[in-house]
Amino acid sequence: MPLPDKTCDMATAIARIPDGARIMLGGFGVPGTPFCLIRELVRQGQRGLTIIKNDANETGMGVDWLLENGQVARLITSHIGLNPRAMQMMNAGQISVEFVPQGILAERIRCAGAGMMGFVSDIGIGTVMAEGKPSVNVGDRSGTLETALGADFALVHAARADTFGNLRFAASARNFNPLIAMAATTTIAEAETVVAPGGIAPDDVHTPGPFVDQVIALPELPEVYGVVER
Amino acid sequence: MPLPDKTCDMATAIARIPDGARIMLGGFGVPGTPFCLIRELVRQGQRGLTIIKNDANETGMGVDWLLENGQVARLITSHIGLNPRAMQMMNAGQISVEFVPQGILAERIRCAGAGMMGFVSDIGIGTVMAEGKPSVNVGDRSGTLETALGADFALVHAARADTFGNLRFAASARNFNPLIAMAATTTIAEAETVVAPGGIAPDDVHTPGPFVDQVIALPELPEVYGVVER
Amino acid sequence: MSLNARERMLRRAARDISAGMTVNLGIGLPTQVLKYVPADLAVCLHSENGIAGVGPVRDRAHADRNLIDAGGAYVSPLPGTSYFDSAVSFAIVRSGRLDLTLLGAFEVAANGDLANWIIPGRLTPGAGGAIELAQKARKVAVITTHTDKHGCPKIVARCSLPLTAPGCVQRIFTDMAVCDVTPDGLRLTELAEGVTVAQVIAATGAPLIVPQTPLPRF
Amino acid sequence: MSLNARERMLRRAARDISAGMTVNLGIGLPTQVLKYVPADLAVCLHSENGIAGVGPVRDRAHADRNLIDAGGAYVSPLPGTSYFDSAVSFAIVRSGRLDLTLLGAFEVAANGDLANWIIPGRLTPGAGGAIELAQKARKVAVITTHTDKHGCPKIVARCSLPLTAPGCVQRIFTDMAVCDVTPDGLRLTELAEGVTVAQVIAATGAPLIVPQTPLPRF
Repeated sequence: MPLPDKTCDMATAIARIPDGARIMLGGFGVPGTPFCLIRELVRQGQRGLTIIKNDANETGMGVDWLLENGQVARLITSHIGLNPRAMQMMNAGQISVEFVPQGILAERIRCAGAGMMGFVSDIGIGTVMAEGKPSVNVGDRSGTLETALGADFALVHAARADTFGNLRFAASARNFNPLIAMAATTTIAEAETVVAPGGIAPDDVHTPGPFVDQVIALPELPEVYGVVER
Repeated sequence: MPLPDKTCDMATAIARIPDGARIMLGGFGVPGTPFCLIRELVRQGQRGLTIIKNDANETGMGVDWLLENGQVARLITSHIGLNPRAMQMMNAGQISVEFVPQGILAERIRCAGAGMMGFVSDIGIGTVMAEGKPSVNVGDRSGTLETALGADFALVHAARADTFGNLRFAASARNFNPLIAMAATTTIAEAETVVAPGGIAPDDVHTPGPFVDQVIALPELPEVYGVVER
Repeated sequence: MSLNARERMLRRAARDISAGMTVNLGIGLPTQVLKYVPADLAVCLHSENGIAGVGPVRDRAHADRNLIDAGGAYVSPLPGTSYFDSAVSFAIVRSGRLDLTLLGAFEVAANGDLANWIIPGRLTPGAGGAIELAQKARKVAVITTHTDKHGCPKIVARCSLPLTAPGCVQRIFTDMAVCDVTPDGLRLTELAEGVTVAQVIAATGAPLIVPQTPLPRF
Repeated sequence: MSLNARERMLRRAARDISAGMTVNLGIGLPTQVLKYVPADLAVCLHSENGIAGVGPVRDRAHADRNLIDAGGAYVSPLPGTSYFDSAVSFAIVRSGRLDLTLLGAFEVAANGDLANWIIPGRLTPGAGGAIELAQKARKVAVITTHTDKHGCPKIVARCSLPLTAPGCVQRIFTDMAVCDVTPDGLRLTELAEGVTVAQVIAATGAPLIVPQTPLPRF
């Protein structure tokens, strides 16, 4: 029994994204950011997007391309401090930004990916981060309700994929990628290397194939994936 | 900067467990069950234990040894159908049993391991499984509150460990092991092979060392770890 | 149930497994369906103990002691198989990544209610993963003999046993018929060779909607 | 702050890192503490983007493009390093597996309140992982200059900025002193070489409990 082949070309996969879509992007800084998929999204020009990503990258990279091109309506993120354009657009009211503590962002995404509705935590109690969130009693303790955060599409960057969609990530490029792969209706993975099934040993898979819908083999990596010269 | 060495002998590690402890055990059927650690727990004879495990193993194996020896007060599990003694002791009131749907058991354990208080899901609504659980509204939907399930000790079976406590599991022996490793105050891992740090590549670690407190190298594996002849 | 009727039921159920699906097969009859799935069909079998891409069952002599499916059978990997922990495994189920689950039943009701995990006072083994499979697979089908060994209907108007999940079943495969749960009630959709509509009605414990047009045979 | 005072502060903070710990060091001064941790001390450095066992920083020429710490520095693996996703990374933090975090501060209050992530109207970058580190590490220590560049105290009676976490800080290392948050208030515990108690009191924006016994010097 062969496993399904999910390889796809990039333009076709990204063309399924409509205006107004909620899109999750992998990456913490440069590592793990799906720059090629983002570049294709810029080329196609879908607008009014909600972008869910740990950070807003830096000037001239990834999320910044989408911001510059006016495609982003809303950003759900933990930190935008390295992207002056994101800070300016937020302050000017050109995009709305929802800040979520990093680990809570990760869990809210995973929560959707695990098919749950929300979770209760004590993170942020006594700070502005918990303001306005419903309170839930668990035993004799009180926590705040954090809601599951899903998306229409997840754009993932993998070091290695097989054609069924099993993924491996490299070093700190793993970050949010396995979580967003679980949490979207459609998960599109770009991979530096795509191998036949069997090319990743069963114990070595980071993201199992059932979570992945399309697999796209990257040609030679553009420079933006390289070491940042600051 | 070397990483801490957590190797320990089995008797010392298990001797830290007091009467009345809450203990999580890895394993789904035979694969991943820490039989040697359980056997040492039987030898030392701690009593009044709460055991949290996917299943109750079969006659003459693992949890059954603890039941036979009268060490178990309470069992939190998803299925005990292959252990007649567990069913008898439950029906005779000799142990109390809390049944939890398998995936909810996994998530309640992970929830504790992730330092959260509980989560909201719709699993079991309209069945006896949801009876008595508090209801929580998330947006315009209503779910049931599932509470985090932690433990004092987790006994884990790994295929391979390094001395810092990084763990690898083999095939379907992974099951609950990575989850319970996160969820206990003290995590004790038995491993078929223990290697020096560096013996497991950083991308290949299933359970990161910070979750593991003691690492115990197993001598030759007893027959109970083998293929079951039914 | 003749061997022939059983085989036809299994073969019919197998036809609902199509290319690209991720599928979970319950213990017993559901697993038997595999024999009738074409060997070249691209399908991913999920096992709730943490496998995607479950391969053929192995005999004891060739078994890997670390590789069982959720029913305890020693299975094998395929090219592309992956292993994962139990939380990830049920994340696949609950997040809707399971296209189909085929389950056994003690009772299945005309409204799609399923009871397949507990017979109070007689069998209380715990639900394992049944509740989440039944509630969260995109499509839930039951495969069962039409009546139990005493000849009593397994398809009923209302379940008398505690439910696994309410209203979850969309299709029922039996040795006599295929029935679909619809908003209007249980509809007889296909008939096994040599079985009459009257026989199905007599063996069913719930009202059946019977189309006026000739029914396909399997 | 003289280079000498800065070095003594860093060296003193390093002494609170002991064998067997899992530690997270914030960006800036906290990371500098590493230079003063003995090379043979068995410690696991955690980085919230998904690393346990962070190794030395690499220059650009030898950097691995896929391996940065949470501050964006190119780092290296050690024997025993592991990589994991962001949910696992914060599970380590929230479940109490982090023995110590050393953080920077805009303001730290006598009751342990910490403000280090937002200056409304001026700096609103988002909190990143700061809130969970501050709230959930078993021990939270701040390392900061005793006063800001304008000479104003960074240790205050009450924080004026939005909090990162209330009551989280247990110890404060500065170029002038070590102070501990106690149920009775902020206690002066150690003095830097050449600094007087009166100077510390003058540079501190909150009441200090000063023991009658001679204070250790660092």
